Amino acid sequence: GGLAGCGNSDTGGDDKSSGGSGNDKLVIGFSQVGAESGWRTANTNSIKESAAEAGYELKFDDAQGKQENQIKAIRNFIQQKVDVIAFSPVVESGWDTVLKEAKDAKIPVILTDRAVDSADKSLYKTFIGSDFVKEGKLAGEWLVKEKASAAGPVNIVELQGTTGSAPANDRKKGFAEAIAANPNLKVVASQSGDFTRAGGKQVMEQFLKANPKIDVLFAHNDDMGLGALEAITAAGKTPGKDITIITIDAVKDGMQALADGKFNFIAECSPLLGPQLMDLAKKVKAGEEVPARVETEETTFTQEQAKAALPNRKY
Amino acid sequence: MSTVRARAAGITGHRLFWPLVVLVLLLVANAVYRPSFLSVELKNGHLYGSLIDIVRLSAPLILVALGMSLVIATGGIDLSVGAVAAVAGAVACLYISEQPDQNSVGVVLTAVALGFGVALLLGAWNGILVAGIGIQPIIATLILMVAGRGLAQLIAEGQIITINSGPYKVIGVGHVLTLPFAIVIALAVTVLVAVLTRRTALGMIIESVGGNAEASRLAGIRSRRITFLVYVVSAACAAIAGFMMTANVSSADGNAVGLWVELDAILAVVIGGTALAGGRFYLGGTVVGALLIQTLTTSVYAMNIDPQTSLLFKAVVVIVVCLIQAPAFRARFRRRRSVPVTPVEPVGTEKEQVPA
Amino acid sequence: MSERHPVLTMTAISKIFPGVRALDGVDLRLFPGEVHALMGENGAGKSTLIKVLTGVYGTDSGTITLDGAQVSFSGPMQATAAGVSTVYQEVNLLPNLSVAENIYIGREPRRFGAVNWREMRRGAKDLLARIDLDIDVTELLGNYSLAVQQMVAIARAVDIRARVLILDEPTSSLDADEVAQLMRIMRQLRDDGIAIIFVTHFLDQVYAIADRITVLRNGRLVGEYLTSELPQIALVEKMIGKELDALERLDEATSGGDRAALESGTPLVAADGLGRSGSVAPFSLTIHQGEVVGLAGLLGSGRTEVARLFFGADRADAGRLCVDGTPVTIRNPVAAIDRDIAFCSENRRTEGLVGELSVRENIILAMQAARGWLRPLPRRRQDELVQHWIKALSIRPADPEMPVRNLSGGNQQKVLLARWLITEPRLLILDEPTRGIDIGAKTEIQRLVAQLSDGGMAVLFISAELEEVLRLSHKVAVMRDRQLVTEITNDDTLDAARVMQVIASGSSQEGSVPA
Amino acid sequence: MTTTPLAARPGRAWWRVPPRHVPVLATAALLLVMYSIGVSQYQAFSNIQVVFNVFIDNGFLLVVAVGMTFVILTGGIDLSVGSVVAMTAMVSASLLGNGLHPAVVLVIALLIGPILGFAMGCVIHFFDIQPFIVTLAGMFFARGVCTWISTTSIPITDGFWTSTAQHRIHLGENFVSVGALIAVGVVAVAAAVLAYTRLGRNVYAIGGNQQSALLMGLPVGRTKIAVYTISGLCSAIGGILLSFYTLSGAPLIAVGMELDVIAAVVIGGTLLTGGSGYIFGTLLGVLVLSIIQTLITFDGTLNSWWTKIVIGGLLFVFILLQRLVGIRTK
Ligand SMILES: Nc1ncnc2c1ncn2[C@@H]1O[C@H](COP(=O)(O)OP(=O)(O)OP(=O)(O)O)[C@@H](O)[C@H]1O
Ligand SMILES: Nc1ncnc2c1ncn2[C@@H]1O[C@H](COP(=O)(O)OP(=O)(O)OP(=O)(O)O)[C@@H](O)[C@H]1O
Ligand SMILES: [Mg+2]
Ligand SMILES: [Mg+2]
Repeated sequence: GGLAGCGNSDTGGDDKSSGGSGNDKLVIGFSQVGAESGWRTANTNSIKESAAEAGYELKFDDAQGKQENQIKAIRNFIQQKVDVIAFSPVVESGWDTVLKEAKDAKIPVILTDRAVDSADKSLYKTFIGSDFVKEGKLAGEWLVKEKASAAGPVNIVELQGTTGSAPANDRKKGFAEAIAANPNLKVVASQSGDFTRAGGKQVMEQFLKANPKIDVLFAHNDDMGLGALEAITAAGKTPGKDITIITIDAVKDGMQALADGKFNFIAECSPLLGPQLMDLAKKVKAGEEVPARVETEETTFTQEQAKAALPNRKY
Repeated sequence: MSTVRARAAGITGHRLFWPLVVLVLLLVANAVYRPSFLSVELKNGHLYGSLIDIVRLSAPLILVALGMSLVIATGGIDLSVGAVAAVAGAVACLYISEQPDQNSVGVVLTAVALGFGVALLLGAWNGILVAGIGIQPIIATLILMVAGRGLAQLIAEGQIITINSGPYKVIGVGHVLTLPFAIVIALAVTVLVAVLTRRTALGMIIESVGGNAEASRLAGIRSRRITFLVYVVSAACAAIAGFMMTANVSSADGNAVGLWVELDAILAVVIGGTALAGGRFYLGGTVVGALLIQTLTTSVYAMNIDPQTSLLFKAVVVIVVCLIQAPAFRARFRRRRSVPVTPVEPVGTEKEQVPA
Repeated sequence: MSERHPVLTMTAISKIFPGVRALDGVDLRLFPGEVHALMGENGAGKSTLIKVLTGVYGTDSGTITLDGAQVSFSGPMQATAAGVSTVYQEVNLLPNLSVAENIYIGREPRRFGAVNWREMRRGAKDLLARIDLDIDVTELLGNYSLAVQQMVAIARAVDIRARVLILDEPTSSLDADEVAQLMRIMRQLRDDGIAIIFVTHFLDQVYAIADRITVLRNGRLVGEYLTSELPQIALVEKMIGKELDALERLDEATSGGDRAALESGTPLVAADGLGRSGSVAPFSLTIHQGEVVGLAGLLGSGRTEVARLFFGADRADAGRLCVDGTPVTIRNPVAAIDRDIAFCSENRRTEGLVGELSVRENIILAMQAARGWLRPLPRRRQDELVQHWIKALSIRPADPEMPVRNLSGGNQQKVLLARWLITEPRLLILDEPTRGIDIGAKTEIQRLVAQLSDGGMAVLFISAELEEVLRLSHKVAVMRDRQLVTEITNDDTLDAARVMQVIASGSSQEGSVPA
Repeated sequence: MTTTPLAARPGRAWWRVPPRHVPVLATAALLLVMYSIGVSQYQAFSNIQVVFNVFIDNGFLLVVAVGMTFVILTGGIDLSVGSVVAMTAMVSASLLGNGLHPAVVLVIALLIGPILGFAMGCVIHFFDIQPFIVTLAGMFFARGVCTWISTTSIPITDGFWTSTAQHRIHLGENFVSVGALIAVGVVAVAAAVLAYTRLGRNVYAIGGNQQSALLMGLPVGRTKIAVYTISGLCSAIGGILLSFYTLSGAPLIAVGMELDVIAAVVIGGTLLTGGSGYIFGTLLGVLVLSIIQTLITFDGTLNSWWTKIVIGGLLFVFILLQRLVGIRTK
């Protein structure tokens, strides 16, 4: 078969596992959104490593950013009679049908990274992960505090993620809610930078030309912020001083920028869900009661904290 | 008087006239929204301004579209350019990131050579599939479009490779003689491709293959070799674009580099007047097409059009461009002009008719 | 007689293409139950007039009345619906569909609203049988030779029961037999009261069937004549617009040279058991320097295949080819061109010209290909060559930058010929080179072939017109059933009837033809 | 005198398969081979439900691919399909959210796709603009409408929608969804239209040679407009199926779907230049793509980038074999 050469050698082992729960080795089917960012890859790696450590068999599927693919993958997991299905939904809605099938097949489902909007909460056992709205809020709250003493209006520009994507929607929402506390804070321009460095840079270039006075930049992820840095430098301004920069994620490059004083604040969105997920999977399988919502710790970093955290930052 | 009229007809009849009109209109709209849009100033010896941004940012697209023009001229299509750009950029950045001295020019040159070499291999792969095995171009290049992205991510192991290399950065954001280096590269490659195709017989041969492959074969043209060649050239152009895109942000993101650039490139080529069915190609038109597309993108940012509706805005502009560019459309809105006619030799006035 | 009313009248029709006035105030009257020949040199405007009539092109001025009512068709669909059925000049059928469908598409027999395939196949078979064409109607049309396609197109048009039937050069690629079949059908239709417009460059066909002739020249009407009142010579003079004298003196120019001298020495090209399975049986044929070898045979007998094997357009899988006595492998056209072999293919539209390119580019294409892309032919030299051949073959309009697809059919053929002539080959393979060419240009080309062979060029000459083959060639090879059955030396005693006999019998006792 | 040589056509005596059917048959055979590989590698693969799932999961893709087949057969291309699918789902979701009656929503949703298709067809035909650029504009437009309606996904809670979506039609132990059945129905209808109606035959004719078709008196313009309308209709049906499938409308759903669809059609043996191909081939093409994906999910050991590389690799192997089989029988 074409697959044997590329994967690893234990594909034959599937046959054992498909017998289902009789086996002692826990089989987890995990459908990942994709590998669209370094954050996502760190997330994937964490899950893979934890599964290996725990001695579970992980069936990993990459949906390449498409909900259709995720639904297909879940169906195939059901066919393979995995013990637990976990997935990071691409979007919130539209999971009921397939989750019902999983429920009928008596396979527990764990959501990671973000929730779904099903009315029927019995379709999944638990949710583990970050809250994009909260991240936006954390960023906004810090800004409100920071600029509390500002006399005049504070001009904010926002670099959104991909238009229509969940993190972009939620981070925008959370941030907007938080800064509503101070009427001086005003978002003067908001454009999509598609979560990429190139996008962030390109948009920021135009922001800088169109708006003579920009006080704050809020980027929905580090990468766009890093791209914007270059635009700001090229325009002859000093990032972190002339323009306050707030981002979300806290990947290594972002933390470096923060430590270097180019960023001012990062709200973390931790990708390291692996250990918690394995723990939950085990409990769910054993029929133990688990909390309906397990939130990963959302830390935030200022420049000093970043300096301290940077040396043992892995991703 | 009549010569003025004729000349005006000649200008408005030119293939590039209408795309250029739309381009100018877009710029004017921007200038009205924000008068400083058109201003270009000299900052630290560099030209600075939105217009310069547009040209600089369209440089990668111009490169990709140039290669695409040649591919399309042969009646093919290359969907893999984005992936090839990503792979080339990733290879170069990976190499640089592993060197102790990232600022050495030698290192950067090696990196670029490596990336370029890999891209040529990928181009050759496409060429073999299309010209050698005879797979339909869209599918042949789709294979690499999918797998190439994977390859780019594999190289970086799914992470963004960040580098800190002055010389490499120059490719994306450097300046020569006040001009952004990217513009210079794009210009140089454009001139090179133009010279290669129009000063030699290559252009005509490509058009001939695209126009009628079997007739060309029977005329003694090695159609396959030409077909193979254009895919390699396309990959080479994509590689340079890939270096530019990665150098622009000093990092290689296997996912984002050149994402959907193939569609933009094809659009640029088509706006430029080249038919997708193959045959005649127009490099100048392609460049104008690329500039138009980038202007459109930049306008969205510069005029701060709500991202929610920006796609509708783009759709409208693209529709307008293609409508007013179409002779059939303009013909409906224009009185028929008298056409200069070459005189025919008079025939004797004898007109005979016989009874029924 | 004057109580007859024309079924169709076209008055003062003008049509202007950018830069060309293709029609200028042309009139045409067509009566029911007559065959009306539309005559004129290449580019005179015949096809354009027809396309204006059927609505392919809009007119710039003029009126068309059909049955007394003024009409203006928006396209062939309307024209067909109004009873005007047309076979256009280039075969315009669909190579990707079956023969049966090509005949019936647009008016498929239906049952319960669905296309009735069985009925369609049966109908097509019957219809083709009426014109003596026995082919597999389920096969894709594109797999058949141009001549078969032409016959299918005719069958389609004839079967559409129309009041006006237009045939634009239907006979240019047909053999004598097929022409006879076509004539028979035309007479039948005429007797049924159908009006037929017939375009051809073969004068004898005109005199055999046409009742009336309209002559065009340079887009203008010269006049309308009754065939019976217009002698051939007068017709030709009206077409070309000047007195003719040179035309008939061709024979002297040909078949000159000394046979013995020709055959001495090693042949320039020799096929030795060359063949390709499923295409032509292995054959042997030698061509000497300065020799014109004619290929005779019926439609589909494999003449084109032989030519393609010589040129490497198809790969031979048996036998070998020797050039100058040394065996060579010719796998592709490039290899053949390297050996100074040139091949002017019969289907100019699909295998000859690149429609989008200009006349100039099409003419220099083969020469440029041989030089390689790195050594472009200097523009000055290109213009010289192109100008020379435009003049020599009187290609019109004489605009080298005109896209070749805008040229009239005959002029396109001349461009193709020019492409190969400028490469100065040693062996020139001509597959139907005079297809669709007017008499003036045809004699010009024939003279040219004779001249070239006198100058030492070897020519393999294929033509549906046996007379032409006989007039030009030193030796005639006869094909039958995809086999080369015999070779006949062309001396003064050989005539068309004789060759037909060989073709028909397939026997080679004719080897005893006096040598 | 009869011309016997024309009848003599060697090489087709025992081998009764017409050469033009060979590519499709080769594709079918290769598909079977792939399926057997799956079965031999993974036990659960042999469940019949896996096959049914292919139809359940790819119903909308199949329907859209059917529409695309019409367009490609005429030598055109329709890049707008993915966006029209998303737009249809979005419009349905938002209208249902506003409390409109499902029947009305269904009608509206099924109308907008064909209307857009019709408009694009008209522009392509009357103004003689390349389909690529027109449908690309259509793609931007439809996607723009999606984000304009909402940037967030809209769940569908309507009773009719949810019950149709979750209804399982049992066949023995296994089941198919309503969507899958609709898809199969569309395939059957389309195949019949292509083979047995004048419209269908005209589609092939235009793809063979548009100029010739025009001169033969075929309704070229009407047919061209019709195929884009059909493609729009199929996209609309696909959009409805997708809204059943996901019970929501999301602005970014089906991004890049046009490429999958084109790939499926072309893998199924249809020539991108038009004039040759079958609906059955398209069905096979969709199956090939989905089997490749199923194989990869069943394997479950590939990480993200290897997934892409392996998809590309399998695609390559498949196309190569298909091509080689095709050449051999030529
Ligand atoms: N589409 C076109 N665009 C421009 N010029 C054209 C076009 N079609 C025909 N012409 C020109 O119109 C003139 C008449 O062409 P037409 O095809 O009617 O000639 P014809 O009498 O049929 O000649 P032939 O015997 O060679 O077929 C020619 O000069 C030709 O070049
Ligand atoms: N009976 C037939 N069935 C299928 N294809 C045929 C048949 N006869 C001829 N052909 C095809 O037609 C093409 C040309 O045939 P061929 O070489 O026999 O023509 P020819 O002898 O040059 O005659 P002409 O050119 O006068 O038609 C070939 O590609 C051949 O495959
Ligand atoms: Mg003509
Ligand atoms: Mg022939």
